[in-house]
Amino acid sequence: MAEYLQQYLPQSLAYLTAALVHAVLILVVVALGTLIFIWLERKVSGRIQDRLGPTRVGGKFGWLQTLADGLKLITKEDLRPASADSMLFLIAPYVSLCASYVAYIALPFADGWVAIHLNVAVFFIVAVLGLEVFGVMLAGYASGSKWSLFGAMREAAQVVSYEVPLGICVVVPVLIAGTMDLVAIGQMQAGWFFNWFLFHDPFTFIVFWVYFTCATASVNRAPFDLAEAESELVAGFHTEYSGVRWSIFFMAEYSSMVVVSALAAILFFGGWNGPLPITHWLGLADSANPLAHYVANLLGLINFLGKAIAGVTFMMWVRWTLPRLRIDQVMATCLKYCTPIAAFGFAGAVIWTFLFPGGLVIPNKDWVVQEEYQLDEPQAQSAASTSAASTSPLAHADSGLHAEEHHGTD
Amino acid sequence: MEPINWHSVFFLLFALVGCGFSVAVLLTSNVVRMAFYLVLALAATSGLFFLAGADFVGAMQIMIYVGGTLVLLIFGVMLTARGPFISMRTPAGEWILGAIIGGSLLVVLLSAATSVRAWRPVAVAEGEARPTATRLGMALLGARVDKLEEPDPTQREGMSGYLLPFEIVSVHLLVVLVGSAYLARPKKRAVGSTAETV
Amino acid sequence: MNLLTEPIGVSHYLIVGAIMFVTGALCMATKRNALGVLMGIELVLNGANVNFVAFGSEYLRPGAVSMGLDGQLIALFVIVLAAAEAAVALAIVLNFYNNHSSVDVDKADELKG
Amino acid sequence: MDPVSTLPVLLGLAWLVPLASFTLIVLFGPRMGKAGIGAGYLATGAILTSAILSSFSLFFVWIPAYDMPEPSHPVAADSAHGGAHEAEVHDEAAHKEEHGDDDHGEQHAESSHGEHDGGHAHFDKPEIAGEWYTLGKFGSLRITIGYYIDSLTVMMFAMVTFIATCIHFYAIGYMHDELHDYVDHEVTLEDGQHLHRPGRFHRFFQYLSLFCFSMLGLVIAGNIAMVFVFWELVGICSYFLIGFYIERKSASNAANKAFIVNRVGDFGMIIGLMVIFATLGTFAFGDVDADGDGTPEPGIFSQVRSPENDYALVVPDGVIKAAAASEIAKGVEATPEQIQSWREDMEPGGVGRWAYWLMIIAGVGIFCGCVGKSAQFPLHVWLPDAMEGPTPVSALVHSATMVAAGVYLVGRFFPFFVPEVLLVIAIIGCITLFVAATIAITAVDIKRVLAYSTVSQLGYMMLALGVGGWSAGVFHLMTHAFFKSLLFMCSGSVIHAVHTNDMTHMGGLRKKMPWTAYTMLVGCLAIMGAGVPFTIGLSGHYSKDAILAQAMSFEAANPMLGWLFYVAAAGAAITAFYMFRLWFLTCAGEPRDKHRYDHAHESPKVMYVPLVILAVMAVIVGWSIYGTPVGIQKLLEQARPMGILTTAHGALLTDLVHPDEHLSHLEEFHVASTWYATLTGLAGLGLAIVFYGVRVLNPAEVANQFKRVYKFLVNKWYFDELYNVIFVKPVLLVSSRVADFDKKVIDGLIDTLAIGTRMIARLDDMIDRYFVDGLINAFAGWTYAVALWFRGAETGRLRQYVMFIVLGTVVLFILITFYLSAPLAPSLSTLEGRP
Repeated sequence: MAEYLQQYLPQSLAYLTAALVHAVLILVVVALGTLIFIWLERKVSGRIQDRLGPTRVGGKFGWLQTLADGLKLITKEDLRPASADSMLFLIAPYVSLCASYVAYIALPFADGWVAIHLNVAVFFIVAVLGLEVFGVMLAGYASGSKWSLFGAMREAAQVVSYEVPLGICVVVPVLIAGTMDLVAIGQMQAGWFFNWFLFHDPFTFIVFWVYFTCATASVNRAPFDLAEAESELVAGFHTEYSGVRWSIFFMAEYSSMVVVSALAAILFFGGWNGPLPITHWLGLADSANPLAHYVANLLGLINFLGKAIAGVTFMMWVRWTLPRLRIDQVMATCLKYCTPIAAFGFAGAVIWTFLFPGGLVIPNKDWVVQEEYQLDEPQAQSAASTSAASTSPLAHADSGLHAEEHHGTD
Repeated sequence: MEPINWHSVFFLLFALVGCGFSVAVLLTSNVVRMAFYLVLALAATSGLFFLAGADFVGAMQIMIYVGGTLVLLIFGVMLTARGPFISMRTPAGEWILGAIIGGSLLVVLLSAATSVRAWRPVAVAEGEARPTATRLGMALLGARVDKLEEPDPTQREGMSGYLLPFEIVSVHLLVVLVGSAYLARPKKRAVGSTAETV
Repeated sequence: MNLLTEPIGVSHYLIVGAIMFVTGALCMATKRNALGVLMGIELVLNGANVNFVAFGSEYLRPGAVSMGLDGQLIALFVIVLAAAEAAVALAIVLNFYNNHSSVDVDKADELKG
Repeated sequence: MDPVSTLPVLLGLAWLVPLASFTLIVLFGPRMGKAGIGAGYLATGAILTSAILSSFSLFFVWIPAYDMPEPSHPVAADSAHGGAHEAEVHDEAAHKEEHGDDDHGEQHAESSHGEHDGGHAHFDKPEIAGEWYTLGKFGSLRITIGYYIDSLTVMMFAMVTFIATCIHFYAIGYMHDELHDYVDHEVTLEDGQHLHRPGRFHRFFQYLSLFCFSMLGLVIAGNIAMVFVFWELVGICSYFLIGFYIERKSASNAANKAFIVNRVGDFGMIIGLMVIFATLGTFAFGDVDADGDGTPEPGIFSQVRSPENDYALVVPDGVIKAAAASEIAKGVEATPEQIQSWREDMEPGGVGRWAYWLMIIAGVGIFCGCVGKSAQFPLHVWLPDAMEGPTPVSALVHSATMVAAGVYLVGRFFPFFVPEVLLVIAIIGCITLFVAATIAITAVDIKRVLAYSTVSQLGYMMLALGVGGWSAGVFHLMTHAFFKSLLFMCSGSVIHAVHTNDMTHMGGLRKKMPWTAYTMLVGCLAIMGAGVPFTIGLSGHYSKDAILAQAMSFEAANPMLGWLFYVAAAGAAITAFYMFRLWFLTCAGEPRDKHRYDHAHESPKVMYVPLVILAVMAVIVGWSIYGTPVGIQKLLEQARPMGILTTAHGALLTDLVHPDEHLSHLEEFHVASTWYATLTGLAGLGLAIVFYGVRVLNPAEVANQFKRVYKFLVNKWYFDELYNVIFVKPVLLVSSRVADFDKKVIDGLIDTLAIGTRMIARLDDMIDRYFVDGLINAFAGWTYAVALWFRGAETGRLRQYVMFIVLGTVVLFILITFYLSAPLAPSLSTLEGRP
């Protein structure tokens, strides 16, 4: 994009504009996503509980309910307890939001539609999502309330624990794909739905459920929402928050849900690739025409968002179905079940890929992991990798297309 | 006017944030704020790593350092953060002494950092960052693919990988996990009750 | 010398590393809270890491003098070991806290000469 | 007869006869009759001689020679004009003195022959001062044997010799156990047997004689140095007599205690002596012509209260000069005007103030000696323990005479005391009387009750003197001597009969030994001060009245110090209570120890006849001789030092007022105090009857109820324990340290010398061993020292270690850069050389 803009603008301005466009786009996703999902949650919970949910605001389905709520929250007084550590108290919601927001910059929404095409995107997203807990802990401590502190402590213990099985689960698709580049992983699962890693082998299928459990826990959703267990801790870490700051915590939570669902979609459900290779059939994906490619990506985006929304909806379904666990049950779930199962799945996947290199059913052999470095031909490889060089590491920000092309044609 | 070097700009940004919050860590007496500043300083450092082309190390920094170590640290802070321990004052004399000694160390380090010509900035031909993750992984498994480019054959063949250190670190981590769990265990109350918990 | 237009060299990183190192050392030397000392250690390790990464960076020192991947590998080990160190140190601190009801390192002088 | 020439001879003889007795007994004691019984007769004869000489001096020389002062009961208006009258009178007195100077060379006398002034009590005190012998002359220091005789001296002589005679007789009976081999049942030897020893009859009388000599010498002494010598002599006699049963641990301890405690007081006394001699340049009391130039040098008293100053107490020139020593050293000439201006410089830091302080120091120092001798608080602890001595000793030495010597000295030195010192005396006396009286309530040892009673009564005397009642205090000294020696001898008689000191084992003895019991009752009534108010009474009645009246007038002058009076009044009640407790416990009621009661018997005649005599004296000694105004009170007024009959004001404590003694005769004080004394005495008596006479109340119950108070009193206010902790323990500690030093260091030194000698003898063997060992040990020691030094760096403080690390880094870098850079230079250059 920056290169495109550079034709019309000075270089510095072009980069700046490109960066801003990416940032704003992601922000829109985050904000809009939150609006939609809160509305969705109300409707889903309503239906589950045999009621209608919001129906009035904004017309027939109450679809402006969230906006109204948001306006209400904005107009509410921003309270701050006297015993609070004011600086940390004010900053904590933004820390949370930043963490989940930053995760989006490495998240591809379609083939190559990614803010920063990171080589270690999976790693990066998992790492950054782990930072969200900082906001919660700071909020819990800074509120100067014991309920908040207890909530924060639970959250810290829970998130740190669940990062272990989560990490192992995430490693399984990475192991199969041979790369941590999310774009590459997504591209590998193109074609039929049985190309999805979910169906790669029985272990990945098991691992996906573990992943989803752990993801639910690490974004602090029911039945793992111990940090805000209203029956014990009033409202947990955000007991003392109100108004805008409270709503920012909500935004962070919902955007995190989207991120983990989207990650699941990319890692296990083929990302932007639909269950049927429609774009392939239409010839859009393989076309050299940029416009065709663009259309294909639009379809992929719809696919991807649909999978992410499905994941989020599934989380809501779980939330309104299962009762909350006790804290010891939460930890037991992590340490006694999730971690061993994930480790078992990991070991199984390793053995499976060793026994059946390339998997049982992978028709598109093109996407088998490439040996990046052929030991006998180092020079050529190095030359190839430098040929597509951009100007600087910063160029990652907008060299997504190039990089992806490079991999694609390889 | 020379074009702005964005690399430098972002370096300055991260460096200032990193150093600034390091100093803030030093100067704050509230331990929770210290932890928060440390998070920011380390996060900024990971930005520096990204800028230096070490994307895997940067991600690692965020993942382990910021996400793991510091969460642990804050966890510890919260466990021990009772009123009087949140901010413990250091006598002014020690501050002065520390400032003198630390200042001299800083002078020493800075003079060392700036005196070697080879370390001065050079106008490098901009090059695409090569992804490091795979190469690092190979190196950890004992294959130094990066050293294959070495013109010096002794260099090329003599460079072992990091398999042994990797294994050692793995075992070390395991031992540390067990050990810290053992160290931080609650005190046994009675002999009889342990049988039940086992 | 315009910092915004000049290229960045190893020494720039070294300066950042030095500042972080010294701040960390001072943190260890002045904080009475054991966790503050731990944070100082993290800062020191981090400062060292900055140096390692800088020495190993291909951007900053193109050519053969770079440490290459070794710098990053060492940085990796440092990070991992820092995590291990933090876990053990935290366990020690908690144990200390259990025994002394305090995290004041000045109270941990029972073995003084 | 001319008293000026005869009295020194008569009294000197009376004084020296006991010395002769002592010398003879020392030389020939054991050979005098059977088991030395002759020694008793000799000593008794000697003291009888003294008594006769003294009585003769009193009744046939002194009383006829000098007129009594007129009875004085001034009205209030009179005292207001007192000052003017006094000035007038003293002018005459000064005039008279000039006349008297010509009469005698060495002996100087002042006497007043009826120069009365309109019925006032102002008249010149008759006194005879002189010297018998000069022991030595060292510059300005003259050590002489002199005399200072006034009616007090003569009366003391008569009193001491009279009582001593009675006691000598009594002792012949009491000490008859000592005439043969004596089995001391209180001393158990190592083999479980009791101690058998030859009797010491003669030694007892030898000490008694020495004591009488010393006591009389103390009384007649003409200068303070002589007083000090005899003061110590009576002390040593007391020591001998308390420790008479030397084999008894308790007796020897008590003797040591008495002696050591007295040393404490004497230390103060020596300081006072030094101050007096250093400032006044003389020891003599009266004006004696020492250098034989015809004009007498002024003694202490006339320097302090000189006729030129109307006998008012003025800080003497000598004291002023001593205080202004630094000014004089600067060259300021001490002219009379200059001295006068110094004297008036009473600003803080001024010379006059310093001089006044010197007076206070001297006065308090002298008083310190009296505190020790008269067993005043806080040095009263020795007297009860002194009851370990034989009872005649207790009667003579530790109640009637020696302990009264302190009071006597205060009375003698009275002109010298400034009001502040008198206040100290009053307060000490008041504390003493109360403390001792309370302790006496709970004591069960009959002699200890009397001992505490003695202490308490001495406190009364001190109080009386301290509040300005010179004659009241000394009067009580006289009366007390009689009834207290009576009481002691009665108790001795009782002890003699029942062989125990414990009153709880006595009871009902009046049936067995009526003489003792009823004379004792007389003693009790006398000490209680029984009498019909304003009509007649026993001796104690008059003296106690006088003291209370004096305290009351002092209270009126100093309302802040009114507690002195109330404590004294309370003390009177307590006195009556414990005295009658004693009497009821011993003589009345049912016998509590049947065995002892059955063995009890009346004492021999030689013992109870003196009791009767003393009982009679205890009754009548307060009265005047029939048909004349002459009585002890009159004689004392005659002996009252010049110039003290004024109202004195403190110079430092400006609020302090010592009222004129005559003010106590005012109606308001006299009447009230008489009622106070009578009623408090009756109250105490009533209480004693209720508790011990008719036994309406059970004392044990009361004791149980106030257990803490009772325990406190039984333990004597914990004085002994306190002193044990404060003084005895530290001293013992220091001594044990010194002993350790002796054992270890000094002995060790000698041992080391011996070892050294041996080492030299075996040199070639040793050199090898010690050289090598020494080297190695030195090395080890050095290592150890270095390690110790390094240990200091190991502070255990984490942050300090970090500092060291950082510092070490910096230092290393500096070293490498500046000192080790040459070897490193190539590598640096290669670094730089690379692209």
